[in-house]
Amino acid sequence: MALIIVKKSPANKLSEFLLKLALPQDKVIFIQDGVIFAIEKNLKGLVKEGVELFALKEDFIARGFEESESQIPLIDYEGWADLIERDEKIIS
Amino acid sequence: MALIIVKKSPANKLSEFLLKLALPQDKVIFIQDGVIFAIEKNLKGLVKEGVELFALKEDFIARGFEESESQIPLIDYEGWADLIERDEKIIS
Amino acid sequence: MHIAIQVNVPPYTNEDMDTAIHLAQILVNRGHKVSIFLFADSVLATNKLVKPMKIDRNIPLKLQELSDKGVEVHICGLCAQYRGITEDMKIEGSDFSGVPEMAALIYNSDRYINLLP
Amino acid sequence: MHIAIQVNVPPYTNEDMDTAIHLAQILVNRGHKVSIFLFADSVLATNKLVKPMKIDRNIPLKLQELSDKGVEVHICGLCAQYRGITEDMKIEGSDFSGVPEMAALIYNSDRYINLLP
Amino acid sequence: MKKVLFAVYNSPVGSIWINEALRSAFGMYGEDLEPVVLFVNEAVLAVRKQCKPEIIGCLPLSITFKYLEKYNTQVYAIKEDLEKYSIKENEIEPHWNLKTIIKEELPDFVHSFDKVVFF
Amino acid sequence: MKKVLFAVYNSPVGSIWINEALRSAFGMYGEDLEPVVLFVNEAVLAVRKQCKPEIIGCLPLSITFKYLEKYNTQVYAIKEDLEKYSIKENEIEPHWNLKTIIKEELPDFVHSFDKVVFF
Repeated sequence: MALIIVKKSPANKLSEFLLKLALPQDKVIFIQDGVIFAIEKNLKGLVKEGVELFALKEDFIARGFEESESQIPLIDYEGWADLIERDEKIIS
Repeated sequence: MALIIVKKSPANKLSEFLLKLALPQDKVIFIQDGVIFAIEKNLKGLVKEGVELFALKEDFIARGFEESESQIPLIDYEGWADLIERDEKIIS
Repeated sequence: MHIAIQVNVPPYTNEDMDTAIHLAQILVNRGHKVSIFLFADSVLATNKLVKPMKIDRNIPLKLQELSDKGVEVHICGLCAQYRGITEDMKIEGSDFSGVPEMAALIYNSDRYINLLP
Repeated sequence: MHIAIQVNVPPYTNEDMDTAIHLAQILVNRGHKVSIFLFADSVLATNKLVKPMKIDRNIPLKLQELSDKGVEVHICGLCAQYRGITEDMKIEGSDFSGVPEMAALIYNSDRYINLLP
Repeated sequence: MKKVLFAVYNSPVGSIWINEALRSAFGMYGEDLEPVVLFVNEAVLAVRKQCKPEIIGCLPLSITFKYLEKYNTQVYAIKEDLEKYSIKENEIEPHWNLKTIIKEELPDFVHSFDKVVFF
Repeated sequence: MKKVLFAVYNSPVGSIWINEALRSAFGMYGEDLEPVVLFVNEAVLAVRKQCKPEIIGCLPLSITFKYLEKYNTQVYAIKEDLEKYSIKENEIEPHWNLKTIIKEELPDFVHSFDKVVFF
């Protein structure tokens, strides 16, 4: 199990490359411009089944989005820290 | 008539955005990682008819390509300077 | 836990230093040992001569405050030389090191978080 | 002709300074007046404390040589403050200016070449 | 009088480019120049009232509002990009006094300027 | 012994990242670490014999060859990316001692490392 950090926007090809690395039971956290992924309707289609997706709330809100626009759970820095504590492997 | 400079690789969406700005009789010069466009078989399909395309030879060769791989004329810095002298408007 | 964070891009122009500083604060408050490894253009964040506008945040000062709280701040020395940052410019509590220190952090840390360039 | 070149990204990490310097050399040899406007992280290129490895090019020195040949080197002063570069660090012949100088260059130059970030 | 376009394609939050483009634009009034600002791709996120880089500790966009008003600087955003992020008219911060432009008109629009600077 | 992956996704010419990734990798041997390097996207252009950043005045890739030999560092490139740029086997610089990996195997490959650093 790994935690994958996606910090670049969907416009950057590397982001999708990182999403494809995720295996079932991995977690992905979108931060910075990566949070723009959170409004994509077919976001779950970009990762394998069983991959958990999160977006960093502060970065999402700062970009003018409303919480209701997110297709995935929004977590704060404490939530991100929880994920970091839980998974030993971090890919970014 | 304008000279459009494309310096980012085809992987970057901005490059295609800039190519779409080109009007007939405009010139486009690919420099830096933009030269990777020069090997694209359907490159001319990315711009309007009548747009002239060039790639900076030095940047192309440095990336390991052979001159014969380029679909468009390769020009050196002197050639780029010619283009700069000719067109007043530069978009980049 | 020992958690290391590597940054690679310049402060202000991009937000990675802000992300790293915020994350480090949270992790320190949770009782973790935190190390920040500054690589490539991120070394600019340790230059105490940086003078932001008054309404803007002072990133070197924030790093200094983290260092005062026990966060280790490692600066890639060769990267600093390439950016014209000398030992006397760096904030208190930060250290010039290099790839061997990166290796030590990668080996010893429980978590290694790279913020890719 | 008066040709201005604006750079926005840091030297070494990216190649824009190399491109700008090479282009400026060619244009000067053709008899043009050339001005280089350094904005955002590109101001690092004027720091004479930059110490590259011996086998690498010395970008501030190359800029200095261009300046000796008559190329104007303008540094955005606010950008320099944000990067901790003070007046005494800048190479000879370069000047701290700002957006008013950018405006003057945009207005007066025959060609304005921006290398986008 | 010459016309200058400052086009921004970078995200408004976490990078300096929107603020730097606006600062550059405002500096143009010292010469006989007319600056116009264009938001492209993710840069259009800037126009929403709730877009606040200060939430993550970065410089607010709102520091530019008094100059936008003083100089009456024209700001454009690409219509299709606004739609991509579902940005509705009533969500747009009035200080931008925003005009929209469709992609089809962009080539002629950009060519109507004497100088063009992308950020 | 821990395994570390340095993956590079940036172009080999005009940016520092391939050289920095290799420099980082070579530094790992001071600890009980095994570094592996992976070239992704345009970074694969590095492997051609004729790829020479020194042509445009940048640091040569060849300064890394003696260390690659000394440490026998493993370097991988993504097969599909090599094909995208029509890089043929006989064009590959032998000093890289290059192995290829297909995209389908990447998730398991990347997960086989203890630490992963992208440049």
